[in-house]
Parts: sequence; C-alpha cells; structure tokens
Amino acid sequence: MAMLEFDNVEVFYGKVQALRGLSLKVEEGEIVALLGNNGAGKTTTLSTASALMNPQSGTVTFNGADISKGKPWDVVAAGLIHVPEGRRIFSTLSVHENLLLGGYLVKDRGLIQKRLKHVYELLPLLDERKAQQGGTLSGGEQQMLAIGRALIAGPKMLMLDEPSMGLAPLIVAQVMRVISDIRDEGTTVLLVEQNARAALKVTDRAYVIEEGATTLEGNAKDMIADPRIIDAYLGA
Amino acid sequence: MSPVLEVRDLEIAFGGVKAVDGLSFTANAKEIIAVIGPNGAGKTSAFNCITGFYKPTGGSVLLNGADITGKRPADIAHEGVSRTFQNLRLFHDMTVLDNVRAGMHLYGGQNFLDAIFHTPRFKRSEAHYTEEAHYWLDFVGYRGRRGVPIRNLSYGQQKQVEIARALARKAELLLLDEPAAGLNHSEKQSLLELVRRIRDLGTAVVLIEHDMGLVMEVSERIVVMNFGKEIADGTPAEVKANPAVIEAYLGKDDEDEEVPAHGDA
Amino acid sequence: MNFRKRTIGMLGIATAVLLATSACSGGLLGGGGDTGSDSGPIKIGMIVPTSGSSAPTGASMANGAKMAVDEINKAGGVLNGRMLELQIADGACDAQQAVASANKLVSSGVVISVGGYCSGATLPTLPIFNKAGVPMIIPAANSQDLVKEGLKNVFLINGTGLQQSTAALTFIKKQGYKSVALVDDNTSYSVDITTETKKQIEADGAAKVVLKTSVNAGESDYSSVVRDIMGSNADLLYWTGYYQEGGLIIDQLKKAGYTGDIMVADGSADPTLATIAGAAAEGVYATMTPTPNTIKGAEGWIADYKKAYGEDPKPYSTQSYDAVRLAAAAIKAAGNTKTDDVIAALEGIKDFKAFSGPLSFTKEHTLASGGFVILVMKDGDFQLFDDLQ
Amino acid sequence: MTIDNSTESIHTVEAEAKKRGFGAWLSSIFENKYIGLVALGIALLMPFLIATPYALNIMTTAAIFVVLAAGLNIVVGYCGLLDLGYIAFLAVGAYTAGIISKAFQLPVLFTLPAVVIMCILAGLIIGAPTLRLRSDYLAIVTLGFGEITRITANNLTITGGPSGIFGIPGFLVIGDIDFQNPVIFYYLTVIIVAGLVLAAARLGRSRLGRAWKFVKEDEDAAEAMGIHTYKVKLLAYIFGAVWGGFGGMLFASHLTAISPMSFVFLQSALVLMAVVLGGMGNMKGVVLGALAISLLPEFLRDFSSYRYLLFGILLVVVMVFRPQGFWPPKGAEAERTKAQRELAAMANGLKK
Amino acid sequence: MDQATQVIWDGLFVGSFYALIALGYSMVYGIIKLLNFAHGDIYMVGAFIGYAILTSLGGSFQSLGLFALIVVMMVSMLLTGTIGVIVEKLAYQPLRGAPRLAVLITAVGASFALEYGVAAIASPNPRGFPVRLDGDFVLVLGARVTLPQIILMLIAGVLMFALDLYIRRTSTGRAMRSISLDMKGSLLMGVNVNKVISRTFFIGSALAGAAGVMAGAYYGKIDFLMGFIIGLKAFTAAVIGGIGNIRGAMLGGLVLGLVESIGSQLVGGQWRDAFAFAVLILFLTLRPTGILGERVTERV
Repeated sequence: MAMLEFDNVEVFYGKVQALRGLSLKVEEGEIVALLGNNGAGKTTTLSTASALMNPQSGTVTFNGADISKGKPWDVVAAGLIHVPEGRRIFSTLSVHENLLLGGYLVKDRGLIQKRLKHVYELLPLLDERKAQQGGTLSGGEQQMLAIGRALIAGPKMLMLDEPSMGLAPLIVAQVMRVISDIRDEGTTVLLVEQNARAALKVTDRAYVIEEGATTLEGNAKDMIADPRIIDAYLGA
Repeated sequence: MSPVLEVRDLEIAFGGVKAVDGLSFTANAKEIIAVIGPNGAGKTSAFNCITGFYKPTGGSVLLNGADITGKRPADIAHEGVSRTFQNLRLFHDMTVLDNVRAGMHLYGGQNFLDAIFHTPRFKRSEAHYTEEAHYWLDFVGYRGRRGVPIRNLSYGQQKQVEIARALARKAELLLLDEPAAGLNHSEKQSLLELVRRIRDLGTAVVLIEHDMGLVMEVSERIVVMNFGKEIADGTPAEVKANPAVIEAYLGKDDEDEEVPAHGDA
Repeated sequence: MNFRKRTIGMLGIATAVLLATSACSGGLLGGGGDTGSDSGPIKIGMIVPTSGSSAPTGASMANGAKMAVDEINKAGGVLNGRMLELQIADGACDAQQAVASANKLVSSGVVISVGGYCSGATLPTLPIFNKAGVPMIIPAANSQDLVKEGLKNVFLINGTGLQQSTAALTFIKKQGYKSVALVDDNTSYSVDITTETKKQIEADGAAKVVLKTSVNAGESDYSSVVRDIMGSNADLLYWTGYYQEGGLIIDQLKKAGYTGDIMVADGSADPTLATIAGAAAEGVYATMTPTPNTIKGAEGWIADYKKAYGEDPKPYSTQSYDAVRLAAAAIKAAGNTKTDDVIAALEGIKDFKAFSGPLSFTKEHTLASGGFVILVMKDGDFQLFDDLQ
Repeated sequence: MTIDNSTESIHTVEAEAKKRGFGAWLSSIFENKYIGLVALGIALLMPFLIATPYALNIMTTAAIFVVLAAGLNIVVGYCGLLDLGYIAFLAVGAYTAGIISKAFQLPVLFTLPAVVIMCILAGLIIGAPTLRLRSDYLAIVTLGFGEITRITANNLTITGGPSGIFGIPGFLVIGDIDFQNPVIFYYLTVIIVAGLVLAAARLGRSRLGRAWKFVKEDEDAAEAMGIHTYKVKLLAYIFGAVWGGFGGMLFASHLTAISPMSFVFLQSALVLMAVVLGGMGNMKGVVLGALAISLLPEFLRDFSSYRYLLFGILLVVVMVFRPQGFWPPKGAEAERTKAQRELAAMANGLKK
Repeated sequence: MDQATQVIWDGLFVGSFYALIALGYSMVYGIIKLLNFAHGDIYMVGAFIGYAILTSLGGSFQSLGLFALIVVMMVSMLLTGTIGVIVEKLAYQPLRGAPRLAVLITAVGASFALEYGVAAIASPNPRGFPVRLDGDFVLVLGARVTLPQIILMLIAGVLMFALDLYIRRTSTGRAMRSISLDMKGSLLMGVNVNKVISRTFFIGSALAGAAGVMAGAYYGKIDFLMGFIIGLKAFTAAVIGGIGNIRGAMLGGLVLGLVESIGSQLVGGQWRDAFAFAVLILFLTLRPTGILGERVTERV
C-alpha cells in the first residue's frame, strides 16, 4: 500500500480547474519529485494533500485513510507535514517559538524537547538564532527553519514546496543535503521543484505535472536523460 | 538623441541590505533589453525603482533625458512608462475589457459631467475606449471571452490581458516582469513573437525573464545581476561567454545544471 | 436568463413592499386624516419613546395615559358615549422616528395628541400635527423652543424651562446658596434649563454661577465633571439632565467627598435616581411639579396604578394621565372634535384639576402657574420639601 | 479625421446590429434600463395606492435614505474606502440648508449651491489628511470625524445647540404650488433621488468610476496605469459628500427641524448596512438595500420593543445566507460579436 | 498641581476599563480582522449576568463583599465567554471568507440582538447593582484615590497580566499569534483554527464580562445600552494602541482615558469627545499604525 495516493483527483479554484484527474503514488521510504511549470498544479497537489483544499472528485489517501474531506489539522496529526512555498515563517515570532509551533499537536513535552534538541543538532544555525525574530533571518535560514519546524511535528512524510526558490546555489545545495539526511532517517519525502535537475539528483522517482495532471512518471536517473522531460518541462 | 530609458548607478536598500547596488543600463526605442539573474538578485526591486514603487536610495532614472527618479508611480506612468507585474496584478472582479481600459486612463476624453449626462463626448470616448480595448486584446492574440471577469480566465489568458493592459497605455517604455513564467511551450513561442511586435511599434521593451531560451532569442542586449550588483551587460553571445556570468549565475563546479542554459541561442 | 429571473424577483419584492405598505396604512387613494368624523371611537395619539435609552419613561407615560382612558371609558366615554381609543407610537427620542410616528398617528385619524417627552424629538412633530389640525397637549417635554413658533395647536402642561428656572432661583435665594454649579447633559431640554437658570441667577445677583458645563449621556464614568464641580467649590449643584446619568454623577460626587447640596430638575426627579445613586441620593432636592407621592389623598390613585401595571407610577405617569383627562375635558367642552373648537376649549380651560394643581393656560399656551415645588429625597423616594408659596 | 470617420462607421454597424436586437449585449442593456424604470414607475405610482401622510412620510424618508446609500456606495462600494462617519455629510448638508434658508427666509432649494460647496469642503477636510491611512484606521478616523461633526453641531450657537434648527422654510413655492405638500414633496424627492441614483450609477460606468474600482481592487496596479490613487480617492469622497449634502437638504426640508440627535453614529452604521446588504458597488442592489433598511423597522413597528431584536436577527440571518448582499455587481459586461470585433480591429488598423 | 494628579488618576482609572474591553476588540481583530461591534454589548451582558446572579442569591451574598464579587465575576466571565463563542459560531463563522464588510454587518446585527434581547428579558429599566464597592478616599499626591478603585485596577491588571502571559507562553497563545500573522501557515502547523478563534472569542468576551461586573459594582447602575458608548471608546483605544496588538490595546486604553480626562480639563466637558477624536485623528495621521502597531512596508 502506498503511503500517499492520489486517485483521479479534480480540484477547482472557483471556476478554474487546477487539477484534472491527477493520480500519483508515494511509497513509504521513498523520495519523490514533482516537477512542472509555474501554474501546472504542483502547489495545488500539495495543498490538496494537506487538506487546505478539498477535491471536487477523486480520493486522496494517506496510510490507507481517506483524507480528501479531512481538515488540515487531522492531516498534520496523521503525520503528513507540508513545508509550504515561500516558507511562511511567522515573522514576529522567535525562531524558538516557530519551532514550538511545529509541535503544536504534540502533547508530550518530553518528546518536543527531544525533537528540539535533534533539530538544533541537525541545523546548528537555528540554535544560534533561537531568540531572533523569524522575519529577520535570511532566505536560506528561513528555509532551514521551515524544515526544522516540520521535523518537530514528527513527520511520517514530508512535503516540500520549492525549497530552493530564491536561494543562492550554495544554499540550495545545503538544503538538498538536509533533505537527503531527513530521508536517510526514514522519513518519506515528496519534493516539488521547478529546478528539475537539482531535484532529480536527490530523488528516487519523479512525476511531471502538466495542466493539472501527471504526464510522465519514472525513475529519477532515467528521467534526467529523457528528452521528453526537456520537451514537456523545460520547453526547449 | 538620448535613450528612452537610462538607469545610472541605481541603488536601493532595505534595512541596510542593498537589494540593488549600482545598476546602470540604457534602453532605446525599438530595442529589447533583458535583465536576468538568479532569484533574489534584485531585478524586481530595480523595476520597482524605475516605476516609482520604491524610492531609490541612490542613483537616478532618466526617461528621454528627463530625471524621473523618486516620482510617484502614477506620475511616472504619465511620463510614458508602462509595466506588468511578476505575479499578475489584474483587477480580478472586473471584466477583461475593463482591465484593458485601465491602461487607457490617461486618454481622458471625458469628465464627470459628461458621464452623468451621457453627452455625445462621453459616448464617443467610451466607444473609443472599447475599440482600443478590443484592438489591444486582438494585438496580444487573446481569443477568450471579453465580457467576463478576470477570475474566470486561465493563467495564460490572464497573462495576455495584463500585457494588453500595459500596451493600451501606449507607453514609450514597457517593462515586463517575467512574462513567460507559467506559460507552456507554444504560449512562449507566441510571447516571443508578441514581444517582437511590441518592439516594432517603436517601444523600448525591458524584460525580466528566467527562461534563458526565450531571453537569448528575443533580446538585443542582456543585463545580468547578482546579489544586487550588475555583473555583465552585452549581447546574448557576449553574456553567454562571460565567465563571471557563468560562475555567479549558474553556480560553481557541478552546479552548472542549476538553471537550464539550454537552447540554441 | 439569469437577468430575467432577477427582474421577476425584483418585481416580486416591489409588489411585496407595495402590499405590505398598503396593508399597513389600510387605505387606497387619498385616505388622509379624517379629523372631523363624529361617530365611532375618538382616537387619541401619543408619541413617547418605547425604544432607546428613554424607553422606561415612555412605558410609564403610556401606562398613565392608558389608565385615564380606561377610567373615562368606564364612566361612559365622552360626547354621548363615544369611547376613547389610545394609539401609542414610538418616538425613540429621535427626530426622524418621531416624525414618522406623528405621520402615522395623523394617518390613522387621531383628533388630539397627548404625547411628547424629549423636546428634541417633539419639535419636528409640531408642524405635522399643526398642518393636520391636531391639537397637542404635551405632557412632559418643556423646552421653551416648543412654544417659540407660537403654533396655535400646541399646549404645554409641564412647566417650561423658564418656570422651572424661576423655581430654582427662588429656592436658591431662600436657602442662601452663594455659588452654584450648573450641569446639563447637552440635550435640548437640559441645556434649556441651565441656560435659563444661569441668566436668571446672573440677573438677580444673589448667587454666583461658578460652573456651567455639560456631560455626555450614556457613559458610566463622570469623574471629569466631578473634578470640575469639586474644583469650583460650589455649595449647590443643579443637575438638569435625566436620572440615569444624574444618579451616577451624584454617587461619584459624594464618593469624592463633595459636601455641598445637590438639586436636580424634573428629568431626574424619579425614584430610580435613588436606585442608581444609593445612599448618596439622600437629601437631594428636586424642582418638580407635584406628583401623587407629594399630594395628599393620591394614595388611592397610586394603589390603582400599581394594581394595573405592577409597578410604582413614575413622575410623568401623572402628567400623561392628566393630559388624557384634559383632552377629554376639552372635547367635552367643545362638543365635537373639530380642531378649532377643541383649541378654543383648551384656551378656555380654567382651573382644571390636575395633579400639579389648578391648571389654566397663558396666551403662549404654557401653564399659567408653573406649579413647581421643591422635593427632597428621603428613604429612597421624593417627598415634598417646599411648595415655594 | 480618419479616426472620427472610422468610429462613426462602427456606430452605424452597431446601430444595424441593434435592429437585429437578439444579441446578449443589446438585450441586457435594454433590461438594465427597464429595471430602473420599473422601480421608478412603482415609486411614482405609490401615492395613487396609498396617500396617507404616514405612508408618504416613510416613503419620502426611504427615498432620502436611498440617496445616502447611493452616495456612500460611491465611497465604499466603488472605491472601497470604509467610512463609518458618513452621516457627517448629511449633517453638513442639512445644517447648511437649514441655517441659510432660515436666516434669509429662502426656499430651501436656493441653498443648493451653498450646500454643494460646504459638502465639497467637508469632503476635502475629512478626506485630505486621512485617505492615506489603511482601511481600518480610515474607519475609525471617519467615525471620529462623524462624532466631531455632531458634537460641534450640538455646541455651536449658529447650529442651534442641542435643539437644533426648527421652522425651516419650505422647499419651494411657485405660485400656487407649495412643494411642501407631502405628495408634491414626495414626487420631488423621488425625482431628485432618481436623478442622483442614475448619476451615481453612470459615474460608476465612466472612466472615473472605473478608476475607483481599480483603486479598490489593487492600488499599486492602478498607480502603474497612471491613476493618481490619492486624487481619485479624494474625488470619491467629495462625490460621496455631495450626495450626502443633497440628502441633507431634502432631510432638512422634509423634517423642517433638524437636531444633532439625527446624526449619531448609529445612522452611519445604518447607511453602511444598506450598502452592504444591497450589494456593494451595484447601484441597483444598494437602492434595494436602502429600501430594506429604512422600511423594515417601519414594518416591524407592530412588534414595538422587539423590533430591534428582530431587526438584528434578520440582519445576521440575511448576511449568513447571502454574504455578498442581495444583488452584488454582476461583473459581466456586454460582448460584441466577432464580426464587430473584426471591424473594430480594422478601424484601429487604419488608425495606426 | 493637585488638579493635575487628579486628572491623571481619573484618566488612568477609566482607561483601565477601556483597556479591558479594548483587549477583546484587539484580539478578535488580530485574528480574523473583524471589528466586532457586538463586543461592547458583551460587557453589558456581563453586567446583567452579575446582576442576575447576585439578586437571585438574595441578600446573603452581599455581606460577603469583595470575595463574593470576585466569585460572581468569574461565573459571569464563564458565561459571557460562552455567549461570545456562541455569537461567533452563529454570526461570524458562517461568514469566514466572505467580504469583510459583510461580517461587519452581522456584528452590528448581533449588537442589536444582544441589546434588545436583554431589554426584552430584563426590561429596559436601569437597575441598581446589588453589591456596591464603597470606600472612603485618601489623598495620594493630591488625587482622591479610593480602595475600590485600587482593587478594580488591580483586578484589571491581574487579568491583563494573565492574558499577556497566556498569549506569550502557552501553545494556544502562540497559535493565536501565528494565526494573526498567517492563517494558512498556521493550518499547516496543525492548528485547529476554528478552535483557536473560539477560544479567542471566549477570552475576549470573558474579559469584557469581567469589566461589566466591575463597572456594575463600582458605578452601581446597569442598563441595556451601557455597552454602546464604551464599546466605541474601547474600539478607539484598540486602534490608538495599534489594533491587533495585545499590549497596544492596554496602552491604548490608558492613553484614551488620559486624553479624555485632560481634554475635559482643557476644553470643557461638552467638547471632550471631540477633543479625544481630534487627538486620535492627528495621532493616526502622524503614526498610522498606532502606538505599538507594526509598520507595514509597502510591497509590490
């Protein structure tokens, strides 16, 4: 059984259809990339998975449970954590408070402390800036904070939306390294990227979305070489 | 004859961080200039300085030789500058035609008394607005419905409407902020052709764009920015060959695949 | 198509409005006031506030009027057994509402009006009743402005601000107060009294006005005015607003250690003043027309009132009671309900037995004798202190 | 020259298209006008059905309320500026009309120029320093101005203090026709109101009206199109003020007495409610909203002390089921046939 | 000099009431950007609930004085809090995502319903509050200060301090702040936004209810329209402080109290409110975000 599964999902923004019968699967332990152009439906896919939007038709299941009519907090409680596009750091809250919010649904204080310690080890720069307001961090630091915040929630699966956006190449590389580390610790990852090559380097499998539906699916290594990718996605 | 747009040592800082730090370039009539650079390089900030949304902290912007630095956006629009926005800034509850009519605000041709009494002058000017709106929608190749609110349109159509609105201003200088973002391959091709037709109207076009293929193909000159600084300015061929550009823009060592610098340009 | 539906909807709404309005007024084409009819019940109109902050007073006035109507009807009505019919309309102490109500009463064919509490809301109703030929006996509102226009149909049965000020001055001189603070609530009625009192005190010269200021109604904290009064070292405060704020000011003033005396005008001469101010209200004087509590032999009346409405009568219950009785008397005297005859009858009234004493009108249609007396608060209720005779 | 010729030729084509008359565009325009006329017709017929002073009074009051709602709709509905002190303009208009007409014993109509000037001034005074504020702050500042206006009226001698001004002369007398007669005054009010509503609706469909809507939707984008957002907002304020002033003039004339009690915050809230309830930005909806808000409490009069309770509950219920108001702006515009578009394109081609 | 300290003390005292009510305005605004016009009426309802409890208990409670009052205040807080939540559920929640002005109308509607609902149940007559806090004053630096005043200000201070701690230290408090910054972001943290909004209404309404009971006990009079003007004042105070900002609301309340007090001294009672609003307008034109409000940088 796939961990996250979309089956023929249709989503509308008002009258505009964003997803047109999208289907995909992410197996436990995998790291999967979701590629596509601006406006192709990548972010909508993640928003649907995290129940920010509910589909008109089709089903979304996470660990076998139907979440297509669920609420965002139920999805978070189930362990599916979404790191949104643009990071959405709470700007006037401190770094520490941002992290604590990640553990909003975790009732066990000891567990939160343990995870905090782990995140501060994994991302030491956050430890240094603990008391600083989130809004004062640089773009890369904010991205790390967003990922750290998601880890406090204890994700079974992490969905990252364009983590490399607006970051200098060196920082992008760092972020990608952190993502690999997270996967190595056993967390399933769904990665949305516009930057196809960077994404394909760290992922196992990939889907290409065009106009609200998946048009290509395959092994990351094959896809790098697939000319159709260039065609469909890079628009040669 | 002075260039349509001349940017000299432009600078803008936000809380000590210089988003644009010494940008200089010119754009002439019937010329297409591209401003490129990685995300966060300061391109949009530069656009906002030129169009008056930000007050530059240094340097100057000249339009046809006249200093327009630090004027209000509306005044700069009056001077003859038109623009589009990075994330579509259309009037969503209004119709396609009304959105294009926004670009014609400066045409005038009627006052409030005309409007209240529906004078012939008013009717003439409204008819004129409508003709123009249809004309520019046709010009950008918009084929959708025109009496419906913007929110019913697809992304590509909205992009077209935004360009039509900017064109309706009949400005001497047109700034396009990422016009190709979100477009599919064929839409990009028509955009390319559209930008050329706009240039042929006699307009100076400056565009920010990520799609290298399009940039290399359409632009006469390219200005490259990184971390607020201008690192190169030249023809597409010159820029492509510039090692500083390759290093800063595409990343060091094996990060060169970061941004697809493909294409045949 | 959508548009069609809307059109139909719109027409539907319009029709509904139409039907509802015509149902309300009950008349097609020119169903104007029919003041002159000489059979069926005699309609008496009364505008009092039944919503807004003065609603309690409005209710007590309505009760007083109802009581009089019941009594008269029980005794066989007037003009050969025609019954009185009381129509009460909300004035909300708001000009616009009062005008709407006045028109409503005129439309329903009232022949005489016995309402009017807030002067500000009563003023704009004058021309409406005037034009419709409806005589007005105004029981409570007493601003000078009401009679300034010299309208023939307007009669005040409450002492005017001027008369009340005269009473206040008499009392001030009698008690020997030297410095007086005047505080109003910035409404027309209240400012009328402070302005007149100030004029009279200054003309007389026996005392000095050390403070004249206003407060805003509807608040709880009046520490600012308390400070002003304390600072003015007045030995008498004369409050001319209503009891709601009056009670608060008196309480707060006493808490701040004020040792001077306090007097209130008729708008505050209500036992509720003591409910609000508590012990602080003890010993507060009031300029007021006589009320059942202060009149010997009115105990029976009070008992009847209590029995009928389950509460004590308020000051203006009697005024409205008298207004209805006066109206009936005038109609009886006129022999019909024609405007001019009723007005003439009212002008001819001599020593009508009202609670406030024998009642007759001056040329200006105000009370010939204001009949103001001084009450004092004792054990939570006002009692007669000085009849100023 | 070519330009004129070409547009003219298009007009002839349009005229021909009109004769065929089944296009969505033409029919919708036709129905648009139709609906306004139906409403006006009903308003004009009402006195033939019910001519009691009470009915005439509440209908006149409702009509005056419609003008206020139309004026506020310019400010809130078109331009998106939240104004919680709109009643101040009614006060300025009413007091100007009342003071001048009483002092010089002039018919109220003759105070019109003064009313308009005073309202423009009031609009400038209130608008100029505050229009740069964000909407919520603008709301409280306008509320403050509304209260200041009322308090000032309450404390000045010229405005008659708390008693206000009474005995205001009639609206106009020509020979034997006294416009103060309730029926005549009702007709006069309806005609003036209809004119003002039409004018406001037409403004909304003009260049200025579009500019207001652009500013409401996206100030930055509007600026980029060369629209001076500040000037345009100030204009919305001034137009709103003038409409309020007309309302005030009718109000003073109708009641013949005005006092500060009529200009409390609650009144501002009621006008705003009419606009939102009807459908912000759509003049027809706003008229409907104004009628509902001004007539509903009258219909609820029989519930006496419960009427505001019912009124409150009704407001909540209506908004819960129809948050965009009864009749929001439609958003769609007439489109032309392809043939017309091609012709237009040709005409433009000629011009280039 | 004496007069001056008196002016300041009076201003601060009434300001602490404004502050307590302004908090509810500010919290609700911060989270759902709603000007909750019914908030002042919750204060009124609080006073009436206190009244109802005290009168139904008869005379026995009154001798207990302050302690009894605090217990009654807590019960009233619980009930007004619940009423606040119910109002939110019925009148505001169905309109989430609707145009902001639509919600404003339901707020006015709810305000009418509360006012006239109470008038219908309890009659429109003003009531004398059964328990009164009386006490002689002492002169402190020339200002008359009474024990009840100090007690009430202490209670207000404790409530505000507790709220400040709650907002700053607890996870719900953090969630409230995060929602006011970014609703969508908060959803992704697993914050049940509906629950947190309910809780915000509960706390804001409870504080207003507490203020209502306190006002009843101190001023001695309650009536069904008592919430209207103080509601407007509290709204003004919240804006002065920087709407959406908790500490700003407290500060704004005190500042408004002072401005009014000073204004009445300078320009006379009849002009006091005009003065207060003029100061407000001047202040907002100079500093559009209020005392503690965040500066909003213009973005394109």
